[in-house]
Amino acid sequence: MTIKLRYFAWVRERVGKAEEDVEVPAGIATVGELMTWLASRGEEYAHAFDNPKVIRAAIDKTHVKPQSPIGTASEIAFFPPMTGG
Amino acid sequence: MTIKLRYFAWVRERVGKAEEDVEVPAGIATVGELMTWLASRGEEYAHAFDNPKVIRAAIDKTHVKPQSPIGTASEIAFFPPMTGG
Amino acid sequence: MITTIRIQREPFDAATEAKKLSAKRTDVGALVTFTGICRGNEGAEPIAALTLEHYPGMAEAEIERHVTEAIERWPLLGVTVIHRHGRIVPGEDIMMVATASSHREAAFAAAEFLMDYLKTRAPFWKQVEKADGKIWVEAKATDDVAAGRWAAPDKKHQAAE
Amino acid sequence: MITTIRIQREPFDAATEAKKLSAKRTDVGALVTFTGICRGNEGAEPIAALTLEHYPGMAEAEIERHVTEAIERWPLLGVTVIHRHGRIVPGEDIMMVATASSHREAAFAAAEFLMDYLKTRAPFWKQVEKADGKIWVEAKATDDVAAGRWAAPDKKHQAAE
Repeated sequence: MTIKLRYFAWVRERVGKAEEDVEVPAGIATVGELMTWLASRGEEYAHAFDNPKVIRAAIDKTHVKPQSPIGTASEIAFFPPMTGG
Repeated sequence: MTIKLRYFAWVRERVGKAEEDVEVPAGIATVGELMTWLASRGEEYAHAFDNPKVIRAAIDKTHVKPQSPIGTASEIAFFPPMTGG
Repeated sequence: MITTIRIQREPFDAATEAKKLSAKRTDVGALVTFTGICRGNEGAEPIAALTLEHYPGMAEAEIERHVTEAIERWPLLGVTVIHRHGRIVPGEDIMMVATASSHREAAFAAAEFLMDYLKTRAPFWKQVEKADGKIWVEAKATDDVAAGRWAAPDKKHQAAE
Repeated sequence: MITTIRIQREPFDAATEAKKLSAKRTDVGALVTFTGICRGNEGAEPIAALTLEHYPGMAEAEIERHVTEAIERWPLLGVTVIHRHGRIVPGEDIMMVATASSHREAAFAAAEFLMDYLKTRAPFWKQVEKADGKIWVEAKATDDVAAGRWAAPDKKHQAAE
């Protein structure tokens, strides 16, 4: 399953890119599992996802929790807690 | 003791004047007693002060309660609950 | 600290007044402006205008007392209160409160505090012109409740006496 | 109901935008405007500017969702939310929320609700330029607490899970 991943703020800086298309391995069912798998993809990812508790996620532009299923997501975004306003 | 009395809004309309200097009889110690005495001064006063519970008072431009002593007040105002803002 | 308190017959421009609180400074992070506007109806009935009577001298003193209390309670950088008196037609601004602070919590809280107190403690009285005559607006019990929420615990007891 | 949601790089004029909510109508009695302004310091350190990154598409959707919720919860007559992105220097406006209603309670509550949610849920991230480099602003726990107070009782339980 190919999913577009998007990164914002310091997650983007650490990963080194703003977005990428990723082939998610079978067996990765939740957003949290996706983060764990991403952290294993290399030093920059390990750095970005070393503390998944502080990373927020959105599936198709809607906030989701780590335990949320990936389902048929076409776009998943990872970012730090928001600081707008 | 001569005190300047001021009336606002419908209290002013009922009394028929905005202010007057009044010689307050000895024995009138509180704002509430003053209202009772005023109510006895004629039909227009009786109408204005027939329900003293809804009338607010100020001594020298500071809110006071009916049980507040008149003391050395130089100006006492009577008016309905405020509706500004 | 910029403090402006004005009671006037003339219209004012709320935007211009609010902007003064943050102009030429970089410590203001939050600016809250409340504008009270004359509506075209009171209850279900249309009104032609309202007339605001006030107690000169006491009105200024009451507003100043509450502005001072707001400054003591919240870290404010500026406060503006302007209240008109006289005849005001629907669509015109009646009054405004603007509060400036580094952060939004203080600006919001102080603006609401000042509004609740102005409604219940500042000596102004509204009379509306309806088709069948001029009527004094009645005070709302909900305004007293709103003002009560700002009382300090020891003052609440006092107020209940 | 007038609803305006804009995310833009360009500056805006908060006063002009707010006035649109009450212009040419006589049912608005209360107009609350919040303006978030870029401060010249972050903590004790001076900053040269801040840069706001956002998630295009999601930012609009999140704001719209919360504006819709505000309209459902309070009797509003108009809502405006404008949020800038890109580089902003101290003294410039970052964002604004304006709410119009017949009465002040709804206008204040809706403006505070929208601000609390924008702070914690709208996908914007602030980076400040300090003397020793660019730093991402950290989210404040107090903002989460502020947003939590608006949760419905059944949602509070959910949030605590």
